[in-house]
Amino acid sequence: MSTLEEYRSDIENQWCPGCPNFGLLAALKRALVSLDLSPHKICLVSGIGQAAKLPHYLNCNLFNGLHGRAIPVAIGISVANPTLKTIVTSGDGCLYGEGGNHLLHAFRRNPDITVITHNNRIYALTKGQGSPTTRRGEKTRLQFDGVELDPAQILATAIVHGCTFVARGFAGDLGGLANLFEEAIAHRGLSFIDVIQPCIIWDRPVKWYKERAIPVPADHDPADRDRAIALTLDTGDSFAVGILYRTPPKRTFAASYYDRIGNEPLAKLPLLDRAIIEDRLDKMRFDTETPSQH
Amino acid sequence: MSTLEEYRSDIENQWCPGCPNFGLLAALKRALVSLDLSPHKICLVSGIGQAAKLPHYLNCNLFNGLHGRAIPVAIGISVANPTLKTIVTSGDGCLYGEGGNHLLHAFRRNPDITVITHNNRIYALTKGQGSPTTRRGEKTRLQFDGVELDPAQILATAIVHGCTFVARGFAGDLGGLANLFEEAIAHRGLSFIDVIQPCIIWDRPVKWYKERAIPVPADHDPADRDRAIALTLDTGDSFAVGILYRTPPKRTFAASYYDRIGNEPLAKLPLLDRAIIEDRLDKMRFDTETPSQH
Amino acid sequence: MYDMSIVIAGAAGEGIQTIGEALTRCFLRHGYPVFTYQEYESRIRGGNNSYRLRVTESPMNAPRLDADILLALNEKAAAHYRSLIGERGWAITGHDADDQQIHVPFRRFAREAGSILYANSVAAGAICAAVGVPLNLLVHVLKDLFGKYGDEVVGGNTVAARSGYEAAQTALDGRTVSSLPQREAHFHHAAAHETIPLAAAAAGCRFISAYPMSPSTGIITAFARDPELGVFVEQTEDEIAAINMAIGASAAGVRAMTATSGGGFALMVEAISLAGMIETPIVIVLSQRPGPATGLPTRTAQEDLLFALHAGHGEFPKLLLAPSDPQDAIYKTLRAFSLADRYQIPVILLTDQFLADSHFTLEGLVIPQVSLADRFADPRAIDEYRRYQLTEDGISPRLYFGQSEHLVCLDSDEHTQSGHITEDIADVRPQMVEKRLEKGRRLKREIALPEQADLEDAETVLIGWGSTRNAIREAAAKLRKNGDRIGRIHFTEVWPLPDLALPSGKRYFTVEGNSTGQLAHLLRAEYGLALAGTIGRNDGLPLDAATIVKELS
Amino acid sequence: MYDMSIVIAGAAGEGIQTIGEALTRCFLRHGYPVFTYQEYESRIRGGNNSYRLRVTESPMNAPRLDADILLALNEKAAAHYRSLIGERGWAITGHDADDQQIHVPFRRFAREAGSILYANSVAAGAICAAVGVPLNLLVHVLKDLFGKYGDEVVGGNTVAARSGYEAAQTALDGRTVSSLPQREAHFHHAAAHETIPLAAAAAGCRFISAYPMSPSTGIITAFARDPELGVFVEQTEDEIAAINMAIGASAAGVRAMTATSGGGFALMVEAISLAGMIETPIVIVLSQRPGPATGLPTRTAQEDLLFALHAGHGEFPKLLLAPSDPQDAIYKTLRAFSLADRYQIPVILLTDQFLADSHFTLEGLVIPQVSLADRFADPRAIDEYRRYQLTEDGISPRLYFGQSEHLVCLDSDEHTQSGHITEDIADVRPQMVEKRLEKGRRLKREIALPEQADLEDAETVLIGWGSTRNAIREAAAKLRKNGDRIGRIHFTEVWPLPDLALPSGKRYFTVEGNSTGQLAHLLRAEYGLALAGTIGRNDGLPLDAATIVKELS
Ligand SMILES: Cc1ncc(C[n+]2csc(CCOP(=O)(O)OP(=O)(O)O)c2C)c(N)n1
Ligand SMILES: Cc1ncc(C[n+]2csc(CCOP(=O)(O)OP(=O)(O)O)c2C)c(N)n1
Ligand code: SF4
Ligand code: SF4
Ligand SMILES: [Mg+2]
Ligand SMILES: [Mg+2]
Repeated sequence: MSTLEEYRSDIENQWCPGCPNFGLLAALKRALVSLDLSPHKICLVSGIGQAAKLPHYLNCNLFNGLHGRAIPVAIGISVANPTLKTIVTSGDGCLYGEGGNHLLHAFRRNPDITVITHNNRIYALTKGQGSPTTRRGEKTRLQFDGVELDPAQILATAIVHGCTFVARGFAGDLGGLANLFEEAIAHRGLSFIDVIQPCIIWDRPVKWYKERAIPVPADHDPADRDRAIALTLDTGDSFAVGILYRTPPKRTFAASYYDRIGNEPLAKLPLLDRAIIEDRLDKMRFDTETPSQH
Repeated sequence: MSTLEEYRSDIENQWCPGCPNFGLLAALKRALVSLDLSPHKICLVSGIGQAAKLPHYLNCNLFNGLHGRAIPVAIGISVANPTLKTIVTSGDGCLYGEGGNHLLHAFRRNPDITVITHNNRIYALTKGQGSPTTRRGEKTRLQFDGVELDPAQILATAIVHGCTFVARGFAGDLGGLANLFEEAIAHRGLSFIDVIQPCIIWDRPVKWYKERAIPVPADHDPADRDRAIALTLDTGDSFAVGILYRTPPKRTFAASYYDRIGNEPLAKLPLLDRAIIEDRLDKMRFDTETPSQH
Repeated sequence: MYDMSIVIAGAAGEGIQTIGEALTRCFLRHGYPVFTYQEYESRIRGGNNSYRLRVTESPMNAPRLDADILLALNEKAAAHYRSLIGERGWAITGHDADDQQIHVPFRRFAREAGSILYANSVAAGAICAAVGVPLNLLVHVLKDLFGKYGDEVVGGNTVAARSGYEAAQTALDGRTVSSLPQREAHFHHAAAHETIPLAAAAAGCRFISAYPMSPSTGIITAFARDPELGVFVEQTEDEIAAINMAIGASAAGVRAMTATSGGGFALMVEAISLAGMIETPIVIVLSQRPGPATGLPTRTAQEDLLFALHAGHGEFPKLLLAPSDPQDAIYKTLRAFSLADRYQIPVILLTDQFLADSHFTLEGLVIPQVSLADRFADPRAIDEYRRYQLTEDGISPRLYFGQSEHLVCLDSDEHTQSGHITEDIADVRPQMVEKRLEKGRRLKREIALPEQADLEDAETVLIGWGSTRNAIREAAAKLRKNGDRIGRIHFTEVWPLPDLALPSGKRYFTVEGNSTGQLAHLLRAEYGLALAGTIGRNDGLPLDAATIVKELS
Repeated sequence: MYDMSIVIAGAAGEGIQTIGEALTRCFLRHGYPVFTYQEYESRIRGGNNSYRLRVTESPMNAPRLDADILLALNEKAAAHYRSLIGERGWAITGHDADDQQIHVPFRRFAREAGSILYANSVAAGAICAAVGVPLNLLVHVLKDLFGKYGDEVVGGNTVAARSGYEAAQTALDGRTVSSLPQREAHFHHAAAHETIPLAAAAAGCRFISAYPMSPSTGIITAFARDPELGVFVEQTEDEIAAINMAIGASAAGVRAMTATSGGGFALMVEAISLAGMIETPIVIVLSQRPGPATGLPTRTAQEDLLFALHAGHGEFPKLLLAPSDPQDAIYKTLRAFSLADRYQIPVILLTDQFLADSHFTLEGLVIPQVSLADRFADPRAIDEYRRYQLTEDGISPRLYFGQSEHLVCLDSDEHTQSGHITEDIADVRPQMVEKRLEKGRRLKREIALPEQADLEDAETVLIGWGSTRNAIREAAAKLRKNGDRIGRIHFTEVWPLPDLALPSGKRYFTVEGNSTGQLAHLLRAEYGLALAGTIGRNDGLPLDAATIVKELS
């Protein structure tokens, strides 16, 4: 039995007191425990940003890599060791800005990873510039007269790319978020959760979001693509929280490779059969040949 | 009056004889002439690939830059000189693979450019690897057992990001394509056309596509987002050709900057008023101050 | 000689910056040059940050890493920075006092003055008392700073400042740490990342696209904050877009730039090679911080000299400038735009967190007049235009997209004179390689000699580059005072290196904010110079005179 | 000494490769070493491409750029390559003949044999006649190559070959250009980009992620084409993903690699710094081509030595290996994986288009046995695991994600021994910098000395690196024959450079496929070596002995 205690980390937390990131962290731990996963069976992967510090704050394997590059790293890890649960937690700037291309193509690949975006609609660590999800018109510490771009619609992009688990969470709702995480992590293939995580320093207050975080309508059929897309679209004034789109798991990335080599972490594979090497070397060999005369 | 003759280039064409790229080139020239644009009023921007060689084959300003980077270059050009028609022509690998992130965020920016993808579903110049639009299962010179990813859905991604002109063309239909180009280039803001351009070396024959390129249904309302998305989705077996999605032009990128400085190419602006510089220097100046005693 | 080091220490969000700025203004208005340096962690709240003021009689503009006075806003800060005051300094804290500490209850006094928000003014008041800056000067400065928030706020801060001032006076029992008569003076006070945007705007720059990254973010922010500078500002999706967009804008004729730090610069490397190939000017600010990878994002270093120098595949000329202070940063910015245009090449301005965040006191700050004449060829004088026309100096007449009816063709492949892709390796390729390299040779002749001081009698020569100039100068002066025969060479134009004959028979050391001696490597390769060693630093703090002196002893 | 250079020239799509391969097999099976080099344009159909065979008595494995026999498949090719045959050579064409040309109507004979597709066999037959290779050997080889298409195809090709053979014989009037007795021999024939994947698979590499880019694409393709090698292959969306994915896989314990060329490598630079920081092994093949930017995508160069060396912000050790031939490429690949693991660093294997596409004849090709023991620490022997534990040699015990219950923490920020982000600049940062640099110092001691030949009596020494070895060796031998006292030094491990004392009093030249003398720069910086000059090449063709000899005269 995995316990919350196992996941406790004694690394000093660098987040601001009161930040909803703490709620997200707590929900994630709760989900991991609830799934009875031990710390050494999971690997957290992040980029750079406030959000991306999360892996340091729970006891687990972690890869805190470059800004924007969590996704390919996570794919590499999950292919190399499919027995790990590989989970990406990073910021909206990291995953949708610098790393946008990787996420787009990850939807196509469908690796068996969970992607959690701390969407605070801001570049927090670099002190308050607009992020790809900042609302048009919002003033920031770089867009002083307001952002002049439309926000990115990554949830909808996930859906049109056939991602089989697409959800929106709210960091102010620990219980609901923990449930979402649990379902996402248990889901086979890429599961994607954009978590509204208000930044209490650079963004609006949590309360503003709380009032606008509305559960997905009870009658929503998660396989209804058009409705799901409509629910993802960020009008700026209310956010459907819950599982927006879900279809049965499909073939995951690298499946055909594993069909060939068996389901082992690659590091445990023995060296390639020497006969294969020798055979290939022989194919590069040419001896004198005197063809029979005819 | 602009003429086809003006656009004739005497650079040796490096495409394969019979490639539908020639049709695309002819359609583009026809559209430019039909819009009565002179060569020096347009700038063609491309990346690297077979498609990306196009700008050399008509007489125009051109920026043949890096693989994947046509979009930001085109945005820079169009901001710096809004009197030019800036048109991107590049391959599916270039625009959706290496350059995917730029296109995603270009949809958000809505610069006044036209983006034309030569979608041959293959990396042609590097000799036949799968591209982001290669169908699942298709065998290539790198995916010998067939591509194991789902194709990217960039047209749908454009629509969910509110791109106001989204079309699919077919390089085998010169007339139709020329019309699409004409409408796209005339459209204000980002207009996006994915052109099915079969590669007769690495892909299926033109005929295969010709049979499957079906005009958009006559009753399709281009403002109907759900229907448009459904039409974009590449089932691999038939392709809706025509304007899939179109809404009234919205505010273009950099508009508020031009509201401030006037509608001139930036290169023609005079030097900044020296008084502003001196004022800012003065703000950095501190003289001794003896506050009056009170 | 008066030389006072004040360190204001606290957590992020506690407002050490406000205190630092208020005090800085007090000293400046009192007639004394102040050099300020900021050291902070990569977080938004909490941690150990410091704002350091060094007040001297004449401008020193170099850091001292020890403190005469430490103002600690919380207990953690007091403990963390306590060692800075050594045996001679004083600490002012809100907590327990010992022999070396003065106790001033910041928060209590602030609340008494009306709001906990006034605590910083209490602290500022206490420091003024300690260093002998008159209270009414502080009051005046607070009015300057808080006037926009209304009378109540100004009043509250004033009361708070007074109580801090008086409490410190009492605790000090009438002594000040050092008393300071007012002097007549006119100073400019600025950081290089403030002067660079201004100089760029003055140079006709109208376009910056960048992606936020410490310590470069201040540059794009300065443009965005001041729309009157008339510069189009775009935050891009990544650094690759940033530089390609700026290059696009430059190709369309406008002076354009970008700014970033190591990791972001790494992503720009391919496009630097592009600029080299298509011969399109571009100015890139590379603001260094300690690496590798994310490293120490908010600290300083000089670790990217050789990286910047060799950035980009293939061979093409580039210019590397490394300004030494905010005025030099102005000169170098103008030079960057001018030489980028003249040679149609990428130019890299190397700064660092130290230069980004340190405010220097300068006796006058000037931005020379710029001319945009001759940036482009005259299209009317051209018959058939060829963007890469072969010329003696390798520099082709430049036109921009849409300038005239002449068509401009830029190509990242090897290209003909007209800018079209070519496979002619027998003739065109060697000509084009030679053309590009010839520009580099000409450029080399334009490069200024490094600053050379006291070389005649020197036994030991300290060679530095970029932001370390004043620290090395201070160290050399100190050593000279001790009778050591020290000379100095300082490079602010670091590539290409000019022809230079260095006297033999001396012990040469480089002094650099890195561990491997990158300038040393370059001097060996370019001048065949035999070096006695490198004085390096790798902890993320700036090089200071004391450290240099110690390392040399 | 027998030394025959045959150039098969034609447009892309005309099948020069098929002819080249058939002839190569004929010569090998006849007992003669063949060196082949391919030169082609960046297009899919048309243009001027050539496939060059050099047949010698003993393996030379270096290019000759002139031709004894030119086979031109079309008129454009005949005109373009005509100068290669000089006054002594022969051309075989399908068109008009003059004194130096033999006319063989490829297409007509092919049609007569049943299909235009057999034209290449007509051409191959003509060459066999010209060089005295028996027709039945060619017929045998054609059966080898076309057997899989069935009897009809084999038959058609045979008829075609015979008609080409006979026509050439007639035209030559009984003479052959040089007759060639069969010899007993056993050769291996391979290109470095074929041996590298094989060696990587033998070394336990199980993961390659890459993005197509000439001339590196052959490497990922070789893995994909041969699933039995057991390597997971992924074509990524871009090069940034490629290297980060491979680093992720490596962190999860598997030997992983990527391959690219200059522009793609530029995009990987940030992640190279990442690998340096998180101390995770990664092997990167950088296959060079002429730059800058897109440059000449299908040609060869050695322009990226200094770029690769300084790739990445911040300071960290890396290893650069530059193999000289397909066998050396095997050794270097094994060494790359082994040292990447031992020192937990990024390793760059520098190849180029010449090495990628040239097939060498080798008397035996071996892949030594590899051991994967000691790649990781034993988790059972560890109590509390710290990924970056400080040790004397800087190398920390390595575990991978999921290897045991020990948690593995990798961090791109400066980190503690446990792998957690730190702001401790007083102690941890300097320790970690020192730890990383110490690994570099240890690594330096492992580096092999360069190959050194004939240095004792040499007046002039040619220094090269990587793929130019055999051309330089051939040039040196030629010059020695003329009485010149030439020595040679050749580096295939190019960074770090080993301690080396180079005898003074000699004229040192570097010989490099670039224009600026990049190795020369490095030798000056590292050895203080005074150089007499650099023999460079920048037209995208490989360095050949004749050029080197000419440049030295
Ligand atoms: C290549 C690169 N570019 C820029 C940065 C600077 N940077 C660090 S964090 C950050 C933004 C983080 O925003 P987000 O991902 O939304 O995380 P948050 O801090 O908001 O949680 C940026 C731009 C970097 N570290 N690396
Ligand atoms: C950074 C970089 N990576 C890889 C390449 C190699 N490359 C050149 S063209 C090409 C693919 C082109 O495919 P696409 O854009 O679809 O154009 P097509 O040739 O199919 O028209 C690639 C990968 C490159 N030039 N630069
Ligand atoms: S800056 Fe914002 S997102 Fe970051 S920890 Fe503070 S409140 Fe949370
Ligand atoms: S390779 Fe394909 S896309 Fe390229 S020119 Fe040839 S047919 Fe057209
Ligand atoms: Mg964020
Ligand atoms: Mg394509």
